Amino acid sequence: MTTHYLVLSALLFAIGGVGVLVRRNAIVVFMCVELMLNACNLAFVTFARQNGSLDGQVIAFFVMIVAAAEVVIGLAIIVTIFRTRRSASVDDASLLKH
Amino acid sequence: MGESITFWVLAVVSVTAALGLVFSRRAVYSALMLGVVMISLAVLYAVQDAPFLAVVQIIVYTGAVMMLFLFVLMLVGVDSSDSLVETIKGQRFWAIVAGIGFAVLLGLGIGNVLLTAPKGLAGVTAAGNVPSLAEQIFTRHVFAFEVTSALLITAALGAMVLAHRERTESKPTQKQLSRARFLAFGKTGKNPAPLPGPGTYARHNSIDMPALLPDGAVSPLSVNRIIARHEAIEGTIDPEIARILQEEALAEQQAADTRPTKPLDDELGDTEPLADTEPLVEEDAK
Amino acid sequence: MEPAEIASIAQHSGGAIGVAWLMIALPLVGAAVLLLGGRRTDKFGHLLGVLMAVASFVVGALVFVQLLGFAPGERRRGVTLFEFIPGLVDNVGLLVDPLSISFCLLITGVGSLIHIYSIGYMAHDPARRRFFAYLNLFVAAMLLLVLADNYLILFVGWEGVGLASYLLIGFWQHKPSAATAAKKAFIVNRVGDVGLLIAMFTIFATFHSLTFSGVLDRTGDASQGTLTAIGLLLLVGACGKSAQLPLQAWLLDAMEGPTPVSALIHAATMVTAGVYLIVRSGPIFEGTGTAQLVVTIVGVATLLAGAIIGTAKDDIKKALAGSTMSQIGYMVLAAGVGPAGYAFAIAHLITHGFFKANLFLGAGSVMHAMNDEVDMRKYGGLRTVMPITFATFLIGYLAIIGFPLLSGYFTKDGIIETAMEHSAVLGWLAVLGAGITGFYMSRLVFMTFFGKKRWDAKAHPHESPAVMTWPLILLSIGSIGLGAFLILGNRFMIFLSPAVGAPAHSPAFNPFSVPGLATLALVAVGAVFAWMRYGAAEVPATAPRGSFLTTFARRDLYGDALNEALFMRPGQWLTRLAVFFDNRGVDGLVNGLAAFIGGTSGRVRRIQTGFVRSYALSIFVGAAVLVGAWFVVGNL
Amino acid sequence: MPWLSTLMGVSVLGALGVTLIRNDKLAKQFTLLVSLIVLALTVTMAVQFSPNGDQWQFQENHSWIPAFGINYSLAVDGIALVLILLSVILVPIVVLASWHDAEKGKRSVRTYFSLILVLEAMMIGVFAATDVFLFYVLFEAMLIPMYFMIGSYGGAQRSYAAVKFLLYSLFGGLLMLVAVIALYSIAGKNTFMLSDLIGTVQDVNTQKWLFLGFFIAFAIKAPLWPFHTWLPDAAAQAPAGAAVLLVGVLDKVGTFGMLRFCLQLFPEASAYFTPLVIVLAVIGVIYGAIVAIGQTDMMRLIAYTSVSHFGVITLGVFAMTKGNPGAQDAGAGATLYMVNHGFSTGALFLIVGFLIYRRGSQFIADYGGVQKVAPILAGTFLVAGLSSLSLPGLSTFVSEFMVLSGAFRLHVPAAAIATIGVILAAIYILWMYQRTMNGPTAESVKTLPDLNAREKWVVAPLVALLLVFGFYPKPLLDVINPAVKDTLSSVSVTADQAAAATGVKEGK
Repeated sequence: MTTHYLVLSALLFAIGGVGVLVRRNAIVVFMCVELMLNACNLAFVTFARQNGSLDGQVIAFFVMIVAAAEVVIGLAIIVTIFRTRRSASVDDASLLKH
Repeated sequence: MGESITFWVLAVVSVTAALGLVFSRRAVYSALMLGVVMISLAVLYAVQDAPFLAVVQIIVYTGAVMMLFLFVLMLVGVDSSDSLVETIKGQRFWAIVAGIGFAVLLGLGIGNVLLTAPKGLAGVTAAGNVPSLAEQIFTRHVFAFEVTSALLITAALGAMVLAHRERTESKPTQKQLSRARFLAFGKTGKNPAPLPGPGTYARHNSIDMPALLPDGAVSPLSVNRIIARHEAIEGTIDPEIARILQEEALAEQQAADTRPTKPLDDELGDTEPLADTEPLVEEDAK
Repeated sequence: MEPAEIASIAQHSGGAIGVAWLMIALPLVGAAVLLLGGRRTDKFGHLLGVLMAVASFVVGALVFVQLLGFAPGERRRGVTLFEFIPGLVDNVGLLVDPLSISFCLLITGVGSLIHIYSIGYMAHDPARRRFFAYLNLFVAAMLLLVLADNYLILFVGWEGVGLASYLLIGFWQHKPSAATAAKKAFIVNRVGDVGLLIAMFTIFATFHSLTFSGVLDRTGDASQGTLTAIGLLLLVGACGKSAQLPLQAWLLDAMEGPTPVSALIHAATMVTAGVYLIVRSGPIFEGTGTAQLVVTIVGVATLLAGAIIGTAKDDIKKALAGSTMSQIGYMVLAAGVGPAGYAFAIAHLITHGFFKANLFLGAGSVMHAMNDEVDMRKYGGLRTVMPITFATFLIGYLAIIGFPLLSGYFTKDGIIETAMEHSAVLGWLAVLGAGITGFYMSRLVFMTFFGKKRWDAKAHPHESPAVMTWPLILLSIGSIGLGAFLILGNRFMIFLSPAVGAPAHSPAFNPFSVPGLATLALVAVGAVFAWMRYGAAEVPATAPRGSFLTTFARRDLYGDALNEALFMRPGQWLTRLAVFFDNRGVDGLVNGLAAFIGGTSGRVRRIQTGFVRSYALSIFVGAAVLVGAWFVVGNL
Repeated sequence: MPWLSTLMGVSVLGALGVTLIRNDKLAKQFTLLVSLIVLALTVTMAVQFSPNGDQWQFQENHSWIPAFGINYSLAVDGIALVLILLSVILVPIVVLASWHDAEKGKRSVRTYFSLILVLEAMMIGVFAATDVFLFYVLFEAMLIPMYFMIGSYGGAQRSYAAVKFLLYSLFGGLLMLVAVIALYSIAGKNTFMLSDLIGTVQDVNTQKWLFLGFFIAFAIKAPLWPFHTWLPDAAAQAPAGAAVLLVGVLDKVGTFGMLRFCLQLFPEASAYFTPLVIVLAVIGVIYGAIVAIGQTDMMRLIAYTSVSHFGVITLGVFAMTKGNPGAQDAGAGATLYMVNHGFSTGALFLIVGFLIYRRGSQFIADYGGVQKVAPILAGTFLVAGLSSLSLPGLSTFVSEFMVLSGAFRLHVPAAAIATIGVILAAIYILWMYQRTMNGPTAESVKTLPDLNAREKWVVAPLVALLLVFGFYPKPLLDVINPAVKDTLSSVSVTADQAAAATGVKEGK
C-alpha cells in the first residue's frame, strides 16, 4: 500500500512540476508549487506510517507552516509586480539576464 | 480493503484534479482544482493515521491558503486567462518530457523497492495522535517550532510591507476633490454629481435594475457595465440602455483609435523608467 | 716546436712596482674628475688630462727602471691589489714583466705626446674637456689590459678600451656618420669579444684558473684539440680588436673620430691589443700548430688586404687606416710564427706605434691646416707651407716603407725573414705586401705634399702651433732610431724572453739577405710607380672610375657589402620577423586564448534568458537526471 | 628582535599612515622617510648577518592556521638577504623618482605611494618566507598593489596591460596553488615548512607534475620565453617607478622561486627538465634580444632586454645541478645577476622615464640628439645601457660571466649560444642610444632640460652601486656563496643523473 501512496505522491509532484514549467500566470505557477509541496507532504505522512515514527508527520506540519508563509510572501510579491507592470505573467519579469 | 477503495478513488480524483489544475485556461478553475486535490489529500492523511494533519490541511490549505489565492485572483482580475500558446521555444516539450521522465523514473524506483508491511503508528501514538504530535513538537522540535513562528510573523510583516503603497502626496481633501470635479465638468462636461444609484423598487433591490430618470426613462449611468454586458448576451437588456451602451462603446473605440497607445507604466504614474539598460560598470577601453 | 721557457712570477715587490697600479689609477682619476666635475673643470681639463698621462708615464718609467734592476729571470713581478670573485678569479692582480712594461711605456709615452698634441688640435672644440676625459679613460683601460695578470681583468681592460674607442669615434656625435661608425666599431668588437669570452670559459673549464700563471704554465695538461679551440677563439677576439680579417670592417669607419684618437687608439695602441693577446697567450698557440697556422694566414691575408685598400683611398685617414690594418697583419703574422716571431711582432708594434702615430698626427696637422679636408685630391704641394709637418711626415713615411736604417726597416725585415724561415709562401706574400706599402705610402706623400696645389678657395694652409709640432718631432725621433735600438744585437728579444720565452736559436740581423734585398727592390719599384702616377703626373680632382681592381679596393674589398648582405640584411629581416612573430605568434596565442574564452563565455551567457521557467526547467531536468543517475549507480 | 616582521610592519604602518595624510607633498615626504627607515633597518640587520653562520638566520615562527599546519615563518639566507636588500634599496629610489608620476593617475597621489609601501612589505615577506603556503599567499598578494599601480597610474593602454598582467600571473599562481596543496597532501606531514618538505616527495613522476606546477608559475613571473608577452605590455604602460619594481624585484621572485623551491623540493624532476629549461632560457636570451632590437618603444625595448637577461638568470639557476662542476659559480652568478639586474634595469627604466616625462613620448623616433641638450641625462643613460649590455667594470658583467662560465661546464653549446647575446645586447642598447641621444638634435627636444637635483639623487646611487659591485663584488658574493652552497647540498642529484639527463660528456 505504501508504494501506492508514494507513486501517487511522485505523480502529483511531477504534474506540479510540469505545471510550474508550462504555465505563465504567476498565480497558477504558485498553485503548482503548492501542489508539489502537498505531494511531498503525502510522502512524508506515508513514510511516517511505514516507519512507525511521528517525525514524518512533524515535518509535514512544518512544511505546511512554511508553505503558508511562502504563499503569503509570494502572493504579496505578485501583487506588487502586478501593480507596477499590470501583468502576472512570469515571463514578463525577465530583466535579470545575460 | 476500505483503505484501498478510498485510495483508488481519491488517487483518481486527485490526479485528475491536478491535471485540471495544470491545463485549465482560467486561473479560477485552477484554484478550484487545487482545492479538490487538497481535500483529497486531507482524506488520505486521515486514512494514514494522521488526523491532525488532515484537519490542518483542510483548515490551513483549503481554508486560508486557497482563500488567499482567490483574493489575489480577484485583485489581479478574475477573468484574466492565460493564452496557452507557448512563447519559449521547446519549453513545453521538454517540460512534459522531463515531467514524464521524472514521474516514471521515480515511480519505477519506488515500485521496485521491496517494502515490509507498514509498522503503523499505534506504538508511538498511544496517547492519541494529537497529544503525541504535540509532545514531539514541543519537546524535540521546539526550537524549529519557535523559528517557524518567527518566520510566520516575518512573513506577515513582509506581506504588509510589500503590499503597502507609500503615499507620495497628501490625501486630497473634500474641497480639492470637489474643485477638481467641477473643473472637469467645465472642461469636458463630465457630470460632477455622483452616479445615480440603481433603481429601487418594491420587488427589486438589486444592482441590475436601472434607476429611472424623472421622465421615466432609464439612466444608463446607474447601470453596472458588467451586468449590462451579461444582460446584453442573455438578451434581457433594456433596449434604451443597449443603445447607449453601443454609443459609448463606439466613442471609446474612436478614442482608442485616435489616442496614441501609451505604455501601461505611464498611466500608472510610475513614470521613472527602469535604469536597467545602463551598463552597471563603466567599461574601460579594451 | 718545443714550448718556450717562461720565468715564474715573483710576488710582493716593493718600490715602484708595488705602486704600479698608480699607472692605471692616475688617468682613471683624471677621467673621473673631468667627467663628474662637469663644466667646472672646463678651464683646466686638458691640462689635468695631460698631467695624468705624463704622470702615468713617469710611474711606468720608474717601474721599468726598477724592473731592469732585477736579474732577467726575475723580471716577472706580480702585484696583488684586492679580492675579486672568489673561486673564479680570486684576486685582481697586475703582472709587471718585460712584455707588459713595453706596452706601458708605449701607451703612456705615445699617449702623453698625443695628449699634448690634442691640446692644440682640439683647442676650438667646446667639448675639449670631455675629449680629455675619454682619452684618460682610454689610457687607464689600455694599461689595465696589458698589466692584468689574468684573462678576466684583461677582458675588463679590453672592453674598457672598446668603450673609450666607442666614445671617441662618436665624439662628434651630432654627426650621424660618427655615431654609426662608433656603434659599428663596438658591435664588431663585441663579435670578437664573444670569441674571447668563450675562450675564457674553455680555459677555466680546462685549467680551473684564469690567471696567466695558472694557465700558461700548464698548457701541457690540455689536449691538442682543446688548445686549438682556445687558440682559435682567442684569435677571434684578437681579430675583432685588431681589425684583422674577417672583423676588419670597423677600422676604416673609425676614422670618423678626431685624428688624435685615430693616432692613439686606432693606430698606435688599442688595435695592437690583439697582437698582445696572442703573444701573451703564446704557450697556448705553441701547443697547437693548427691555431698558429690560422693566425699566420689571417695575418698575411690582412696585411695584403689592408695594403690593397690603402692604395685606393683618397681620404688620407682611411689610407692610413688601411696601412694600419696591413701593419698589424705583419705583427699577427709574426706572432703566429711562435717565439721566434714574438720579439719582432712586439718590436714592430712599438716602432709602428711611433711612426704611425707620427703619420696620423701629421695627417691631423694637415687637416687642421686645410679646414678638416681629408680628400688628398684637394691637397698637393703642401711641403712648402708646412715644413715641420712635412719633415716629420717624411720620416714617418720612410720608416713605414722600410727605408734602410730607419725603424721600420729593422722590424719589418725581421718579420719577413722570420716568416720566410717559417714558410716561404707566407714570406714572399709578406714581401709583396711591403712592395704595395711602398706604393701606397708614396702615393699618399706625393699627393699631399708634392705636385700642384689643388686646394679649395677657402683653404689657407699654415703650419700648426708648437704644441702640435713638438709631439711630431719627438715621435719622428722615435721613428728614426727605435728600430735599430731594439733589433740590433737582439736586444729586445733578450729583454722579452723572460716573459714570452726565447726562440730555439737567435736570428742574426743580416742586411743583405735575399728577402731583405727583394723587399727593398719591390718597395723602390712601388715608390717609383707612385711617383709616376701621382708625383710627376697631374692628379685629377675627382677620382677616375678606375678598373675593377680599383673599385674593389675602394669599396674595402667589399667587406662592408659582404657584412651587409650576410649579416645586416638578414638580421634586419630576422628582427622584423621576430617582432612580428612575438606580436602575432606568441602574444597572439595568449590574446587568442583570452579572446576564445571571452567569446565562449559571451555565447554561454546567452543561456541566461531571464525567463524563470527556463531556469526551472533546467532544475527539473537536472533533478530527473539525478534520479536517473541514482538508478544507474544504485543498480551497479 | 623579530627583524623581518619589523621591516614588514614598518612598511605596512607607513602605508596606512600615508593614506591618512591629506597633503600630497607631505605624503611623498613621509613615504620617502618610511622607505629610508626600512632601508636603515635592513642594513642594520644585514650587518648582523653572519655569512658563515647558520643557513637560516633571523628566524621567526608563529603558528598561523594550525588546522593545516600553516606557519607564519620567516627567515633569510644569503640569497634572500641580498634580494631583500635589493628591494629596500630600490624602493626609496623609486619613491624619489616617482615624485610627479602619480599626478596624472586615476586615483590620488597618496594612494600610489601607499601602494609602493604595501608592495615593499610584501617583497620583503616573499623573499623571507620559509613556509610554502605563506610564500604562495604573498606571491599572489603582490599582484594586487602592482595591478593598481599599472591600472590606475599607467599610460593609455593601462587597463589592458594591467588585466593581462593580473590574469597571466594569476593563471600561473593557480597552477602553483594546486601544486602546493598536492605537495602538502603527498608529503602528509601536516606542515608547509620548506625545510620539512624537502626530500618528502620521492616518486619521480609525482615530482615532475609538482615541478611543472611550480615552474610554470615562476616561468610566467620571471618571465621565461614563451611566457613573456605580458611583460612588455605591463612595463610599457606602467609608470616608470612601478616598472622598476615590477621588473627589478617582482620578476625576481620567479627566478628566486625556481632556485628555492623547484630545485630544492624536486631535485630529480629538476634534473629531468633541465635540458628543456635550458633550451627555453637560451631561446629567451637570443629571442628577447632580437625582438628588443626591433622595438620602437623604449619601455618595451627595455622590457624585452629583461626577457633576455632573465634567460641568462634562468640558465644560471638550472645550471645548479650537482653534476656540474660550475654549479657554484652558476648559482652564485644567477643570484648576483638578480641583484645587479635590479639596479641596472632600474636605472635604465628610471632614466628613460625621466626622458619620457620631459618629452611625453615613449617612441624612439620622437627623439634625437638629446646628448647635446641634456648631457648628464645622456651620460647616465649610456652608463645604465652599458650595464645592461654587461660591460666589464659594471656589476652585471661579473654576474653574467659567472653564470655563463658555470653553465659552460654543464652544457657547452647552450652557454656558447647564450654568449652571442652579448653582441645583440650591444646592438639594441647602442642603437637605441644612437637614435635617441646622437645625431642632429630633433626640433622637439631642443628645449629639453637636463636632470634636476632630485633626479641626480635618483640616478647617482644606482650608478655608484653598479660601478662598486663591478669592481668589488666580494661583499655580495661572500653572503651569496655559502647560501648557494647550502642550497646545492639540498639538490641531491648525483653527477651521473645530471649527466645522463643532459647528455653532457665532461671534457677532462
